[in-house]
Amino acid sequence: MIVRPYGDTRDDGVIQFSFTLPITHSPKAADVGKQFLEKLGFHDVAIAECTGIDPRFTFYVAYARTDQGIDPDEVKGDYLEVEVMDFYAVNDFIKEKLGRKLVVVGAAIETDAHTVGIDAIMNMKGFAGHYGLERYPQIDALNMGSQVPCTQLLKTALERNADAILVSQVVTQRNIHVQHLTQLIELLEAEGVRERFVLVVGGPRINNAFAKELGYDAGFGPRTTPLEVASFLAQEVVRRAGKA
Amino acid sequence: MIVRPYGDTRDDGVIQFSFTLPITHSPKAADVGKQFLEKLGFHDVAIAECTGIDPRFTFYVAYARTDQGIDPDEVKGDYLEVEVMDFYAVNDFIKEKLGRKLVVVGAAIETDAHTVGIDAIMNMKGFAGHYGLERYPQIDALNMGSQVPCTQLLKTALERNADAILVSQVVTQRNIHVQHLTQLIELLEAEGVRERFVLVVGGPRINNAFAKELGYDAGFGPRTTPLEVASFLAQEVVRRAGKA
Amino acid sequence: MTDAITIDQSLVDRARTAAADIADDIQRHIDAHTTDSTERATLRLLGVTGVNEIDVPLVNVVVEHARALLPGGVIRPFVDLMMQKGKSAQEAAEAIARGELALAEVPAERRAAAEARATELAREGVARIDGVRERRNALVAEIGEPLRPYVYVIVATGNIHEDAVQAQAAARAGADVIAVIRTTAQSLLDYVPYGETTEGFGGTYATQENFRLMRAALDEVGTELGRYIRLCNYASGLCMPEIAYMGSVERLDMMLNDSMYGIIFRNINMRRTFVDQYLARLLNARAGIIINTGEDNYLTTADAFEKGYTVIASDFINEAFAERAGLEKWQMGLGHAFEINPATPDQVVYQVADAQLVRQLFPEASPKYMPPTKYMPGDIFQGHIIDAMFNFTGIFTGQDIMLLGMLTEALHTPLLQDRYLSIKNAKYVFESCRHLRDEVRFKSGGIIEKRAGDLLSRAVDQLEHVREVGLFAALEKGEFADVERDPEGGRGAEGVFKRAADYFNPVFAALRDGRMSGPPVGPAPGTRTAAGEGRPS
Amino acid sequence: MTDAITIDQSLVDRARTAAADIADDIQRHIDAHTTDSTERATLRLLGVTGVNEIDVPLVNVVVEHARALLPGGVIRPFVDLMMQKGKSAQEAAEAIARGELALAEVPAERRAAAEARATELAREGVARIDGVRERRNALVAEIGEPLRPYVYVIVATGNIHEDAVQAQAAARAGADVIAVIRTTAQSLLDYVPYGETTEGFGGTYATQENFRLMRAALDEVGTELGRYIRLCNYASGLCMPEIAYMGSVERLDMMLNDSMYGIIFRNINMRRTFVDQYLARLLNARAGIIINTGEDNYLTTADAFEKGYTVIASDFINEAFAERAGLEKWQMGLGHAFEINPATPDQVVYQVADAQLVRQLFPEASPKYMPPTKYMPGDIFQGHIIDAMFNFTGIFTGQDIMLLGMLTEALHTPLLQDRYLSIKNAKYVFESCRHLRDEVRFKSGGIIEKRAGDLLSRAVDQLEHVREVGLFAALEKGEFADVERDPEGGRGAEGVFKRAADYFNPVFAALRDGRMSGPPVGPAPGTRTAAGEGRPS
Ligand code: B12
Ligand code: B12
Ligand SMILES: Cc1ncc(COP(=O)(O)O)c(C=O)c1O
Ligand SMILES: Cc1ncc(COP(=O)(O)O)c(C=O)c1O
Repeated sequence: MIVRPYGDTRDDGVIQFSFTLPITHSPKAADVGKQFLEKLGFHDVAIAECTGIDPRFTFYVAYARTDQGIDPDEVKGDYLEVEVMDFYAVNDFIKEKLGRKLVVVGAAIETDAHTVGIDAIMNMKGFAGHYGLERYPQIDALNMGSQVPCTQLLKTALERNADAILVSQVVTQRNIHVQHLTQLIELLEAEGVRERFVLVVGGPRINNAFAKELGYDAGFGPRTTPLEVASFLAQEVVRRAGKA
Repeated sequence: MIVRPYGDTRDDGVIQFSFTLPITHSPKAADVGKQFLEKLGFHDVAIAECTGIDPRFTFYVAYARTDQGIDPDEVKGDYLEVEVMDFYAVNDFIKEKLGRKLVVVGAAIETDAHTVGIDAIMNMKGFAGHYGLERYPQIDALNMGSQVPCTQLLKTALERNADAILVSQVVTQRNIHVQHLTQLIELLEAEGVRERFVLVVGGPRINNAFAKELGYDAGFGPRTTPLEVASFLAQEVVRRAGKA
Repeated sequence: MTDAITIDQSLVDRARTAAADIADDIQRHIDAHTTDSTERATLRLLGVTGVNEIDVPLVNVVVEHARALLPGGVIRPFVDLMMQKGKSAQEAAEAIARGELALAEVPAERRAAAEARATELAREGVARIDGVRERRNALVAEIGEPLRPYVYVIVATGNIHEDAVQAQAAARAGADVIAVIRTTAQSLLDYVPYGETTEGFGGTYATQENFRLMRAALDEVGTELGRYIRLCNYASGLCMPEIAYMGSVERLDMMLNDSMYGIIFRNINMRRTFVDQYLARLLNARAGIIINTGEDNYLTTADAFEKGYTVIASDFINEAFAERAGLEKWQMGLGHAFEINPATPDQVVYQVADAQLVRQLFPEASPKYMPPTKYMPGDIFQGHIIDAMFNFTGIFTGQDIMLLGMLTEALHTPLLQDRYLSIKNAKYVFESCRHLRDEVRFKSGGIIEKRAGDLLSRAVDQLEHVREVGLFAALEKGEFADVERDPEGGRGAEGVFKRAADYFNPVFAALRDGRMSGPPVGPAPGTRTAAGEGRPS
Repeated sequence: MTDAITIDQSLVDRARTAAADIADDIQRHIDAHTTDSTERATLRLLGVTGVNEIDVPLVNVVVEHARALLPGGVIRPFVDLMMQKGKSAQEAAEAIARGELALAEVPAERRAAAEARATELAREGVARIDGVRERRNALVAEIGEPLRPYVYVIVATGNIHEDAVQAQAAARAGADVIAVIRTTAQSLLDYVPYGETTEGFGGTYATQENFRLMRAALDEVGTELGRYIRLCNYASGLCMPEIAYMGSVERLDMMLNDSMYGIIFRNINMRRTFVDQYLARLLNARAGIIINTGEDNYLTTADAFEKGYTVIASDFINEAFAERAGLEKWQMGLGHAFEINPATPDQVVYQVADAQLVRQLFPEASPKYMPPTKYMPGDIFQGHIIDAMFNFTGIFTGQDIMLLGMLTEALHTPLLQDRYLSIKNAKYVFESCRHLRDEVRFKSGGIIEKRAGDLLSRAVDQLEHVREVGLFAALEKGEFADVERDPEGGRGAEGVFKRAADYFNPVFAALRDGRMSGPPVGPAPGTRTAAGEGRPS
């Protein structure tokens, strides 16, 4: 079924906008904003605010309506469905099914110095009340920290015979994260070791579909908990080991 | 010259959106929002927030880019250009050119009970540091208050032999203001007295172009000062009297 | 606040004395008059409901029909007719509407019987109200009581079913009170529309059926949330007591109900309004409803900085009227507002002074603090910030009921998402600043204490002046809200009658006798939602 | 606040004593070492600038070339060469870069002359800095000085020309300080890029030409507005003293300059950083630049509620280092931040405690208060509210420099309109709450006083512990920001040298001798913008 934005009543199509046009404010500035939104296909445009915030710029807040809708059923995507287990269940599952510790190596790669996200997933203290991977008796987790070059990450993963590699990418300006993430995939493929690892990426602008597109096995976005990651890793590594 | 929204650099076309879709939040809700904005013609959609605010509704905040632009020079409209005089100049002008007091009647018409706007223009104390029309020695101003039926307003205007009628319309839901304003015009025309008055409307959702469309002589929007109105009335009444 | 601002108690005493005298003076007028709506409300209490074939409520038909009898009160002839014809109140009213029966003066010999029966019926009507109040008490005890301040938001779609959807969403976002805004100008209708409605205009018709539908929606969501969700509407305008009655049986929890709002803002005749508000308040008092007074409105027409004292004066007057109708302190949602121009230097400091003064003058009342409206900008982002400072002022001065501001106040009645954002704003500010007021004491002789002292002494001056000239004359001179009203003018004047010597209406006494007391009590949402949740461990 | 929270003065004394001991210990290390960047900065002060054909700065080329001589200091051989060849510093450097000249140990007989000339040149270099400082004083006196707190915002387009456009717009909206964010990882570059740049990444390269361009843009808009607009950049990373030098001659007014940030957040070798920061601070001190320390960053990796005390401890350490470099109190923009999780009950109450403590511990300093970043939500409306409470806390506790939060913090570097909205938010909150702090006193024994006392006593414990183990060991154990660093590891270790017995560098003394003092003073924007404007008349 097609849905439209709901402002005050079903299907009224109301959307709120704000934007800045590089024009000097004048009596007609409001109409420039209005007609601009009309050109974009909206109607019933109400310019709530139109102020010159500088001799060169005019700022707008507006509401307008659209007749466009979208059918949510037609939106298809690769949504990660992890069966989240609890801390003890994850450990028992690894012990029982894998029969050894699961080895994980993680890092914020290349120029990215943001470690809070990967720390939240890997470090003892964890995130939002959930322990990090280091705390799991059945997981052997190494967090390599920030600005780790891909080559160094791979070297360590091979040395430790890791089951999984976790990378974090937070800075996304000019799509720098795409560049870094692709670099890692290419390196793994060049070395012929792509298939040896469950490859996971996370960050505030990451989602599973995007991660899959880039060639990763899974992607985790904002508010991920270590438990989700641990559950996924346990199940995926066991599955690959053919022991599930 | 075509201009586009300026987010961080010229022509990046960035716009901020917020809206609510009547769908249950789910892992794919963010993509529904994203694809919806793409359907509307935007690209580089970043869904900043996507939260279920109720089992039936999902709220979005997003940023996206458009390639559309607008040429401000092509936006034409009826912008009121009032030569704003000062308090003394207005009075002198009326005295000199008209040779008698300018008579004004005003009201918030029909179901509209909002009088603060018309009071700001007409009452002694005025608005934003400018005296209201009642304070002008050369203006004979009567503010009839709120919820004044059109018929009563007209009756009073005829009785007082008014030069100008000022009406205020604040409530605009379901375009009730259009209905009321049209009603007044039709009444004046039916009585054959439309041409006797300078007919002015004001309110937070009024502008000159809109007022002209409806058949008014001028429209005043938010933050109008009494001085602007007084200047306009003085000049327009004098012009009509052929004395300018 | 343990250490509040120092207030001159002698001024407070003078204010209360003057307000009492003002109200007593008006009470003499009230006790000597009845109105169309008073009589209609009386019939409703007997059980008369419904409309005729042209949608005129039966109570209007009956009262219209009985116009000549009104000075004596409609209930005696009406009950007499019921008794004579062996009909229920509803059957009698229907028959009158069809023109089959007519009301007439009750012959002396049947008076005592009719009056006795009327008294019985009035008591039965009041017992129904009591039943509803008991039900509220039971539900609150069972479902749970929100923390103070109550988060109060409006819905205003015009369609009661959409309203219900939005009200539930608001409750889930954290609202404790839902007010259904009325359609524009319902105040001026001299009847209460009937049945479920879906076509309001800037609000939804207040009808008994709409009350019922919304009540059910809120009970449902309140149970889900473990927090009793209160419902509010408007016992205001030309049908004040009738709507109060409907609220009392449909379990509304709050009612906008001001002794002077209709006069000032709706140009309703003042002789009419004062009489109407009295019965409305008796009903609210009985039903355990919290009234909200409308002083905030003054500051939309008068300047909040200069005329802040009129709010204080009016709060004392509303308190005095409320006491006379038997409302308990906790039922007094005295109004005040955050309306000083945000461009004023130290605006928040002044607002804290004003709000703190109200809090201290009416310590046991449930002040209702109204958000910024007049100076809300089209820039919704900035509006949201001004609302945050309102929320801050509310929690910092310990207000009980916070009507939340909306970032789109200058534009439209709230969208679903506006309400969500506004509740989130308030919840954050309340929880993050909850105990700040316990942490500080106000400096004596500072801006705050001076401003508060100034407001109070001006309010006393005004009250003493109003006592001298009389409230009618004061309203005539525009001493509240800068709006002037003619005591003989305004709408509904034709519906006021001097009571005859034998005026009879047992409803007033029935409403006073054996009234329950105290607010409903229930478990706090407590540890589960308020404490600990976000604290990093 | 006239009546502040009660603080145990003996704890404050213990903190200062411990911090002094910690700094003295490190100062011994500093005095015994030099670094690549110290030597490069020395050359810059002599006037060496520009890059070679592959864009390597000449100062890097010379220092690289002189590596073997560095323990004795580059200036003696360099000036000797200048004297021998009759060249200016720039000419000498160019010749070295072209391989035409070479540096060598100065023979004993030429030492005295070379040293005398070097001392003269150092004094001339310092005189240029003084000239710039005088120019600032004159401009502020002429153009005008903003009210406190300074409104500080960042620009970060990557293109210095767009930065200038946005900086001017920000100033017009009310910003007092513009910080140009550096391109990602410039900290880790062991050279300073040269010339005007238009292609940064999440920020704009810090180059001397970019400084100049931005300075001109801000002087222009400051004159227009009647408010001197301050410029800020980062004397941080591997080129700390060089950038400090550039700032000192291009009239930057503030510099991010922390004694430990590079170690903790950029994994720069600690033995290197401590030496570098010293010369950087001597330069900042001379130039009348306010430094901003980076304690806020700790709270992005460590928890702000639990580890709040580390900020206090670090502020004492930064203060001690600053004193050793001759920075006056007003030049110490000690860092702290509003980073407690907004879901924490009474978050703002705790933030008030933390901020008030900093204010009271460093009453003559210019604390720089950093906004919420870590917990900023994707919901920009809510983020805007959290920023408002940050603004509130800042004005309520009397901070001097407010780095404004952006509603889009969780998303992207600020858009033009984000900055505008954020400034509007802050200006409203500051003006509407300006005197609230004068109106209240904190209750003794309340949450605020307890929290502040707790932070202080833990900070003292930490400082005394650090004194015991030494700062290197403490950093090794992750005692700040929960980040552990190896004293021998990290970048730039190879650029640290033990000074030889005959190490010579007259710049240090020249920077200390005859220093001006006091902040620039100018007319307040005063009545024209601050007071009266919005007050209804
Ligand atoms: C803290 C912080 C810093 C700290 C970093 C300290 C550290 N050691 O991490 C410091 C101050 C050093 C810093 C510096 C910079 N920062 Co920064 N920083 C932030 C900030 C405030 C918070 C990030 C954070 O810690 N979030 C909390 C964590 C828990 O959330 P998270 O990262 O999303 O992680 C969760 C999920 O995404 C997921 N996840 C993340 N990684 C992974 C990995 C795996 C495997 C899995 C499974 C899951 C997972 O799980 C986590 C828990 O749920 C953000 C703004 C914000 N509020 O987001 C800006 C921000 C990220 N920074 C930004 C920038 C630009 C910078 C700089 C480049 C600025 C500059 N020019 O100097 C520098 C340089 C850094 C660099 N080279 O990378 C921008 C990025 C803009 C963009 N979209 O590209 C932001 C958005 C701020 C802004 N609005 O400008 N920053
Ligand atoms: C004050 C107020 C009231 C007061 C009115 C008191 C009074 N006597 O005026 C009270 C409380 C009674 C009230 C009631 C209602 N209100 Co009301 N009210 C407002 C409020 C808060 C401020 C309006 C105001 O006074 N602005 C200040 C003046 C100075 O500005 P202004 O009107 O724009 O006037 C300026 C210009 O427009 C111009 N101008 C205006 N008129 C004229 C005329 C001429 C001739 C000229 C030249 C210029 C001119 O000059 C003025 C000075 O610059 C607005 C919200 C807001 N912040 O705007 C809601 C608002 C207007 N109300 C609203 C509503 C829905 C109602 C009700 C219908 C609610 C209800 N269902 O009960 C009722 C019914 C009123 C009715 N029947 O009309 C909505 C309207 C939505 C819409 N766009 O349709 C608003 C926007 C609030 C909201 N967000 O829901 N309201
Ligand atoms: C006391 C009171 N009654 C009623 C109303 C509602 O207005 P009306 O029903 O007159 O449209 C208000 C609105 O603010 C009010 O404050
Ligand atoms: C003291 C200090 N220096 C420098 C920076 C800038 O970071 P970068 O290392 O990218 O230059 C910061 C950022 O917050 C800081 O606080």
